[in-house]
Amino acid sequence: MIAALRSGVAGGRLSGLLLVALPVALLIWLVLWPVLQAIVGTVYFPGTGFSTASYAYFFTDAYSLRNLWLTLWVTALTSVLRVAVAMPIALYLRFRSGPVAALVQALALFPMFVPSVLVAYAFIRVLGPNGIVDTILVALHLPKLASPYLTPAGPIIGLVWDGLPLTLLLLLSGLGRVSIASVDAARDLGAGSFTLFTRIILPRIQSSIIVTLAFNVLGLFSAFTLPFLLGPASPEMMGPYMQRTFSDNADPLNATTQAVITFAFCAAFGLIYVRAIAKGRKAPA
Amino acid sequence: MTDLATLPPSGALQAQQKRVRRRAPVDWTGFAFLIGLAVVILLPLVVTAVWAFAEVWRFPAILPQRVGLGYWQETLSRQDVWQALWLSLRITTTVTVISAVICFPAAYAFARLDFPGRNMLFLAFLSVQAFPKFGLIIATATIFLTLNLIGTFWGVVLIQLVGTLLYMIWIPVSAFQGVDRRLEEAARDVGAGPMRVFWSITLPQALPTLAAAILITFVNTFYETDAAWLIGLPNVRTMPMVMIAFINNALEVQYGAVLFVFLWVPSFLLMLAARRVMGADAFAKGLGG
Amino acid sequence: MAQVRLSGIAKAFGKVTALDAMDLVIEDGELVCLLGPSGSGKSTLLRLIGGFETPSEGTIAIDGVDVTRLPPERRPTAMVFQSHALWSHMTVHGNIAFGLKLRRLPRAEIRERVERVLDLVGLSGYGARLPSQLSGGQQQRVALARSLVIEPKILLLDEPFASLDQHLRERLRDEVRDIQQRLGITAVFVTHGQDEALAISDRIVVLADGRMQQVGRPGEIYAEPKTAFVAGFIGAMNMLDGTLADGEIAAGGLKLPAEGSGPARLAIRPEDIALSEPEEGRMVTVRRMIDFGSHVVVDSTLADGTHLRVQTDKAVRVEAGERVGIRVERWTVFAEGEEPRRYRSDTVRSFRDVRYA
Amino acid sequence: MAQVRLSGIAKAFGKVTALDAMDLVIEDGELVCLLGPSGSGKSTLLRLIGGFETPSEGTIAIDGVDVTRLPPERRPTAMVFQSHALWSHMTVHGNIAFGLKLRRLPRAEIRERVERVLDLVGLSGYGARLPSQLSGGQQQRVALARSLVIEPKILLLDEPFASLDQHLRERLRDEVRDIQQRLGITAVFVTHGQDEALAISDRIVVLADGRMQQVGRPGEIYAEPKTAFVAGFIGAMNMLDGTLADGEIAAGGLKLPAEGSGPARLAIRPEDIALSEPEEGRMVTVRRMIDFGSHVVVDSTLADGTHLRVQTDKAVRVEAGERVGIRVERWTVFAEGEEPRRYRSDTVRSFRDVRYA
Amino acid sequence: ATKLDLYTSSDANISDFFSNVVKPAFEAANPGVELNVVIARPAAALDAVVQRALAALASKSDPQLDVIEQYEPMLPAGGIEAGLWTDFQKAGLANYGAVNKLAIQTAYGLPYRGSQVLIAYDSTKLPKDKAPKTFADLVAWIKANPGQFIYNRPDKGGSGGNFINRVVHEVSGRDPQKFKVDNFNQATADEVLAKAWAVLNDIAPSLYEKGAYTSGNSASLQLLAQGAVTMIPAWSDQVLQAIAKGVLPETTGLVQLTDLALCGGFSQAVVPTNAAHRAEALKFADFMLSEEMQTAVIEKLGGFPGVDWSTLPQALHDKYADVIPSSIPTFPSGEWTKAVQDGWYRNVAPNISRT
Ligand SMILES: Nc1ncnc2c1ncn2[C@@H]1O[C@H](COP(=O)(O)OP(=O)(O)OP(=O)(O)O)[C@@H](O)[C@H]1O
Ligand SMILES: Nc1ncnc2c1ncn2[C@@H]1O[C@H](COP(=O)(O)OP(=O)(O)OP(=O)(O)O)[C@@H](O)[C@H]1O
Ligand SMILES: [Mg+2]
Ligand SMILES: [Mg+2]
Repeated sequence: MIAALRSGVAGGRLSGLLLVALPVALLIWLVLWPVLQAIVGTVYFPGTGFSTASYAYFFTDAYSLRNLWLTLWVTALTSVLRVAVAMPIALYLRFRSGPVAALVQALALFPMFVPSVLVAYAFIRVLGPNGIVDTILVALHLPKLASPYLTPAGPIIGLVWDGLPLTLLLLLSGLGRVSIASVDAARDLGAGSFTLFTRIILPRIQSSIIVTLAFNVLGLFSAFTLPFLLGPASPEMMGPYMQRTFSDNADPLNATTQAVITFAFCAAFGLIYVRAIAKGRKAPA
Repeated sequence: MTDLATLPPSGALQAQQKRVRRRAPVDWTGFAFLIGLAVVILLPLVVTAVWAFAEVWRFPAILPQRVGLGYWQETLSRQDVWQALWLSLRITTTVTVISAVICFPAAYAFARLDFPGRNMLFLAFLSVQAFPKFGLIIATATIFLTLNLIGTFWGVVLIQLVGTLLYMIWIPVSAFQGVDRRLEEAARDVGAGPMRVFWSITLPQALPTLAAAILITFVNTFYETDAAWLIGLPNVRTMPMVMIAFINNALEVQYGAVLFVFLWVPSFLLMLAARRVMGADAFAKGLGG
Repeated sequence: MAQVRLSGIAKAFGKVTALDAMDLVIEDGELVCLLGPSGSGKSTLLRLIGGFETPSEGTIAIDGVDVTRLPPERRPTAMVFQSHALWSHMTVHGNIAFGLKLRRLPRAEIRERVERVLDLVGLSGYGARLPSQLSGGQQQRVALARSLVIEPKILLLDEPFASLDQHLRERLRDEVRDIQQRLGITAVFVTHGQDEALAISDRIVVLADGRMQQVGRPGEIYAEPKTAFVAGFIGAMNMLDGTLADGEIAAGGLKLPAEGSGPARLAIRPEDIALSEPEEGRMVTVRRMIDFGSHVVVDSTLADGTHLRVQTDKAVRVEAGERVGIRVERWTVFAEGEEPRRYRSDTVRSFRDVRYA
Repeated sequence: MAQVRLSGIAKAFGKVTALDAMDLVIEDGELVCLLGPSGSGKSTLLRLIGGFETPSEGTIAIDGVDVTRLPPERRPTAMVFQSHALWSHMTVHGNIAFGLKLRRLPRAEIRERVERVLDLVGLSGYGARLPSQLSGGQQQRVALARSLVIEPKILLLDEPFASLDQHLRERLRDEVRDIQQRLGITAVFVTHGQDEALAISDRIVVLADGRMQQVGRPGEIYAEPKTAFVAGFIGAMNMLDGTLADGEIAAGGLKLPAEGSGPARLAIRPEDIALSEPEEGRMVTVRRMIDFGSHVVVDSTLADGTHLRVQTDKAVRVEAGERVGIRVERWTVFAEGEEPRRYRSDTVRSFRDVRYA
Repeated sequence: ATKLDLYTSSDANISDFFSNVVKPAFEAANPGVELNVVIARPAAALDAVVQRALAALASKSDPQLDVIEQYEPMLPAGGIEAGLWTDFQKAGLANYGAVNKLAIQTAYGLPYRGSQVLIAYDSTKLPKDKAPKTFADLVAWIKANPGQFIYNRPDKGGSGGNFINRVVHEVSGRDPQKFKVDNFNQATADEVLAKAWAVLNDIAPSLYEKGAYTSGNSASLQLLAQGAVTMIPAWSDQVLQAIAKGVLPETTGLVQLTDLALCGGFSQAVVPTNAAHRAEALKFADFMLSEEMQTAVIEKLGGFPGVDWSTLPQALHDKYADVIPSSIPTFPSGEWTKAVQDGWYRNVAPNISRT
C-alpha cells in the first residue's frame, strides 16, 4: 500500500521501497548478482588470488583491440546514421499532419515488429549477392551492385534498418518540446529552413540527440545477430567475438573479461544518457 | 451624439470579386518520404513475401520460376509451428502481464515517492541492457537448476521477465511523471485514498505511454531467443526458436519466408492496435527524450 | 508604414470554416484590435497576415503588393506570440539579434540596434540573461523587442499579455501603444479582453464565427453596436427580451418608448441607468451591491425577476432587499432584420458634460 | 458551514519561505479572496488549507478541530484547480460521481445528486460527454460541480477562471458566488484579478511576499489601503513620490495639503481627480484620451512630466495636447513608518451622494 | 513414458533425419521411451545448454539433457575433468566394438556418422572436365577466377573448416596422421599453421568479395544457389540433399580432390553422466550403432557409417562402392582445432583487402 503520496512524509520512504521491492529483487537476484560474480570471476581466482591478467591480455592483444575498435566504430557510425536517417522523418512528422504523415509514421515504425533474424534474412534476399536489387539492375542492363553482404557495411545497413523506429520515436519526443510558435517566430524573422534547423531546432533538442545516441549505443554494443549473419568474419564485433571466445575457444575467462569491458563502455554511455535526461528535464520546454 | 460611422468601403468594393478557391498545397515532402520508406522498409518485406510462394527462384529471373503453396502447406501443417506459436503467445502474455503488475507500481514509486537509494536503484536497471546476456548464462543456469526451473514454462517466464524490466520501469516512470499532479490531488480531495488514486486516476491517465511500454515489451519478449534457449530447452520451444531453426541452417529459404509472412499478421494487428491506443509522442515521451 | 488589404479572405481547415468572406483595410500606422469569442478566427486572421497560413480564398496585399503566396520570412511583418516563443537556448541579446544576423548586418550595428530596442522596452542591461531568468512580463517585452528590432512595417500581436496579471498587462499594453505610435508602424492586436481593446486601439474589428460583425472606433463600438451580438459582447450590458407595441417596448416589467412592433431585444448599459428617488421612476429590488471602489454596481431584479445591473457613483450605498427607483437614460432596441434604434431620455446634463461634450 | 482558523502558519520550501506568520480566521459562510502578486503565496495558503501541503509551523483548525496533519481526503474541503484538473478518461458524469462512489452511496442516489449538481452549474444533459468535448468554461463548471457534489464544508478555488475570456469569467464568478451563497458554504478564492476579488468577496486578504498586508471588505481595502503596496495593487492608482513640508506635500509639481515632514508617497485614485475649468485649479497636459465606453480615462502629464491618470464621465471629450485643469478630491499620503493619512477637499456633493452616502 | 531429450544443432537435414527416421524406429524398438528431438540452433544455444549441464553436475540437479547428437566432447572447458561426459569405452555398449577405430578421437564422444567435404560447383560455368582434381589445381582455379570461390568460417558448420584443415594437410606433407588429439604441440603448430595461413592469405584476394567468409554451411550453399559464386566446399550429405530438393540446380557438379581428399568428420554423440535418463540414453547410443541405423545413415542421410564397413552387409558395400572413399582424412578435435580456428580468425580473416 502507498501510505502517502507526499514526499518527506515518513510513510513515503517505506512504501516507496516496498513498491520497488519486487523488480529490484529480481534485478539483484538475476542480473546484478551474476554481473558481480562475473566481474569478480575475472579478477579473483580461488587459490591464486587477484590478477588482472585477462584484462592486460585484452588490452595488449592487437586482435581484441581491433575488435573493440571495430565495435566502437560500427556503433558510432550506426548511431549517427540512425539519427541522420530518422531526423528528417522526425522533423517532417513533427511539423506536418495529415494522412500522408500518418502513413509515413506507420511505415517508419514497422521495423519494430520485425525480429532481427528476419531482418538479416530479408536483407540477404534483397541486397545480398544476386538478390532482388541485382536482379532488377541486371534486368535493366545495369552493372550489379557491390553487395554489402559480408562486408562491414552489411551489419550497419541492417542495424540502421532495425533501429530506425526507436530512434525516430526518441527524436520525435525531443522535437515535441520545440514549440511550433518558436519555429514560426524564427521564420517570421526571416530564417530559412537550414538556419531554422541549425540555429533554433538543433540547440533545443541537443539533449534528446544525446539520449538517442546513448540509448542506441547501449543496444548496439553487444549486438549479435546482425553483425554475425551479415558482417565479415573479421574483425568481429564484440557480440560475436564474445560468443566465439566463449563457445569455440572454450575460454570463459576471456569471454567474461570481454563482457565486462563491454559492460563498462555501456555503463559509461548509460551515464551520459542519465545526465542528458537530467539536463533535459531541467530545461524548460 | 454622433451618427453611426459608415464602414470602410472595402467591403462593398470587393463584394463583386469572384470567389476563387485555392487548392490546399500538396504535401510533396510527405510523398517523397513515403516513396523512400516504401522502398527501404517495404521492399525487403515484399521480396520475402514473394519468396514464401516461390518454389524455385533463381537469379536472374525477376519473378520466381515456379510458384506454389507447397512450403506453406509443409510449414503450417507442422504441429510444432502451431504449438510454438501458441506457447509463445502464452509466455509473452504472461510475461507482459506480470511485468506490468510488478513494474508499474514500482515505476510509480520511482516517479513520485522519495525513498533512500531511489536514483541508484533506478539507474541499476540499465544493467539489464548493458551487460551482455551470455555473461550471465552460467550464473542464471545455476540458479535455475537448483530451483528446477530449467525447461519449464515458468522458468522462461521468469528469465524473460528480467529482460523486460528496463523498458517497463523507465518508460512508465516518465509516463507517471507526465501525469499532472493536480489530477491526483483533485481525486484525493474528493476523498480517494492513495491506492485508489493510483488505480482510478494515475494509471488510466498514463495509459497511452504505458501502452507503448507494454507494446515494446510484448514485441521484444515475443521475439526474444537468448534467454529462451538457455532456460527453455528442451521442453519449451517458442516461435522465434522454431523460426531461427528454420532460417539459420535450413537450405530452403522458403520456410523462413513463410513464417515471416505468417508473423506479419500479428505484427500488423499490433501496429494497428498501437496506433489506436497511442500517438507517437506517447511512445517517445516514455523514453525520456 | 504599411497598409494591409484583405479581399475576400476565407480560410477553411478541413470542414471547419475558420474565416469567411473577410474584407478589411488596415490603414498605415493604425492599431487595429481583433476582438471576439474563442474560436472566432482571430488567430487565424493574424496568421494569414503573417504568412503562417495560406488563405483558401481571397488575396492579401501589403502596400498594394499581393503577398498571398509569400512565406512568413519574406513578408514585412513581425509577430509577437501569445506564448512569447522565446528561444530558451539564446540570451536575450541573442534572441533579439537573431533577425538582424539573418540580415547580415555588421556586428557593431547589430549591437547598437539591440541596445536601442532593449532601451525602448525598458530592459537595458538585460541582454546577457537567458529568458528563463526573466519574469513573465519581461519575457513578453523581449518578444516584443525581437519583433520590433527588425523594423517591421506591420506588427502582429496574438494575445501577447493573456497570461500576465492585470497590473502587468495594463502596463505592457500602454507600452506597446506608445512604441507603436512612436515608430509609426501598423499593428494588429488580437485579444479577448475588451478593456484592452478599448484602451489601445484606433479601430476594433469584432469577429464572431469567422465573420466580421462590426468595425469601428472603440467608443463607437461601445456606444453604437450594430448587432445585438456586439452590444452584448463589448462592455457590460443588460440584454432583455421584449416586445414592441404601441410605441413602447415591454421587457421584464420595464416599459420604455420605442417604435416598431413584434419581438425585439432591449439593451441597456448599466451606467445608463441612474438610481433615483423611489417615487420618481420605475422600481427595482436590490439583490447585491458590488463595490468596485471606483464605482458601484448594483445587481437588482425587475418586477418579473429579470436581473438588471446598474452602475452608479462610488459613494452610493444600498442594502440588499431595498427597493429603489431607476431612470433609464439611454437604451437601444434590436429588432430582427432592422437597424438598431437608439433612444435617450431628456435628462438635464450637468455642468461638466456641457463643457466637454 | 465551517470556520477555518489559521494560527501562526508558516511554510518554507527549502530555503524559500512561501508563507510566514499567518493568522487568519475565515468565518462560516464567508467568501474570502486571496489577492496578491505572483509568487506571494496564495496557492500555497490554499493548498495548506486543502491538505496538499503540511505547514512548517503553526496549526490549521476547521470548526475548532485541528486538521494540520490530516491528508486531503480526510478534510471537509474541496478544491477547484486553475487548470480544472478534470480526469480526461472519465465522462462528465464519471468525474462528478467519483467522489460519491468513494463514499459508497447507492447508485440511484449518486445519479440523482449528479443530476442535481449538473443542473446547478447549468450543464444538465452533458453528463455523457468527455471533458475534451466541452469548452473551457464548461470544463470549469464541471470542475466546480465535482467539488460541490460531495457537499464540502469549505470550497477552495485557485484562480479557477484565469484562462477564460472576460465575459465567461464574469459570468462564472457570479455563478460561483450565487451557488456559494445558496449552499451557505465557506469559500476561499485565489485570484490575481482585482476586479474579480472586489466583485465577489466578503473579505479580501492581500498577500505580498508570503505575508498578509491587509484584510478587509472590498470597498474598505479599495478606499482605505493600509500600506502603499495595497494602495498601488488594488485598483488603478496614481502613485507619486513626494516630500512633506509646511503642511503640504509636493509631488510631481502638484501641491496638496498634508501634515508631517520628510519623504512620502502621494496616492490619488484616477476617479478622485475631476477635470475642471483650466483657470480653476492645477493644470495638466492631455497625452491621450481612452474611451472605455462607460467612462473615459485621460492619460495626462503634470508640469514635470509625471504621468497622471484621470477618470471622468463618459461624455467628456478632450484632445491630446490640450491643457485642462484638475481638482483633486481625495488623496492619501503614505509616509515611512506612519499610518496613512487620508484627505479630501471640500467640494460640493451632488444630490445623489447626499441621498445614498 | 520416459522422455529422452536428444539435442541437435546440426543443419536441418540432420534434425529431419532424427525426427523422421530415427525417432519412429527407436520408439518401436523401445516401447515406453519417447525420443524428444530438440533443435538447438544456432550452436550457441547448444553451448548454453551444455553450460547448464555442467552447472547441473556441480549442483547435482537434472540437466534436462540426455543426448547430444553432435557435440565437441572437449568442450566445455573443464567438462571432461569434471566428469561431465560419459566414457563410452566403459559404458558397455554392445555395438561399441564395431566403431571405426579411425573415427574415435576420444572416448567421450561416440562417432556414429561421418560425412565428407566435397567441392561443389556450378557446371554451367565450369565444365565437368575442367573441374580441379588436385589441391594445386584448386588453388590455380581460385586464382584464375577471382570472386568465384567462398568457404565459410571454420567454426561455423565445418565445410569451411575442413577446407582449411585440408590446407594444413597440404603444407604438412599431406599426412593426416601427423595430427592427433593428444599430440598438440605449440611449436609445431606455430610452424605448420604459419605456412597454412600463408596459403590461405595468398588465395584470399581471389575469394568472393576479395576475402569474405560466410557464416555457415547453408549460407555458402545459398550463395552457390544464387549464382553468386561458382565453387564452394560443401558437406557431401548436405549438398546431395540440396540437389534432391531443388535448392541447388541439377547442374551442380561435385568433385573430390584426388591427391588427398578434403577432410571428413565424424559426428560425435555425447551423453552427460548426470543425464536423468542415462540408461536410456546409452541404449539409444547403442541403437545408433546398430546395423539398421547405420544403414539408414548411408541410405537416408547420404552420410558415412560410424562403424567399420566390414561390419555392414556386403550388399550395401557394393551398392555404394563409388562414393565410399578409400579413406576419410580427418582432423583431430580439441587443441588442434582450437588452434586452427582461432588462428584463422586472427591471421587470415583480418587480411581482407578492400580496395
Ligand atoms: N490548424 C487548425 N486545424 C484545424 N482547425 C483549426 C486550426 N486552427 C484553427 N482552427 C479552427 O478554426 C477556428 C478559428 O480558430 P482561431 O484559433 O483563429 O480562433 P481564435 O479566435 O484565435 O480563438 P482563441 O481566442 O481561442 O484563440 C476554430 O474553430 C478552430 O478550431
Ligand atoms: N513545491 C514548491 N517547491 C518550492 N518552492 C515553491 C513550491 N511551491 C511554491 N513555491 C514557492 O513559494 C512561493 C509562493 O508560491 P505560490 O505558488 O503560493 O504563489 P502564488 O501566490 O500562488 O503565485 P501565482 O499567482 O503565480 O500562482 C513562490 O516563491 C514559489 O516559488
Ligand atoms: Mg487565438
Ligand atoms: Mg498560484
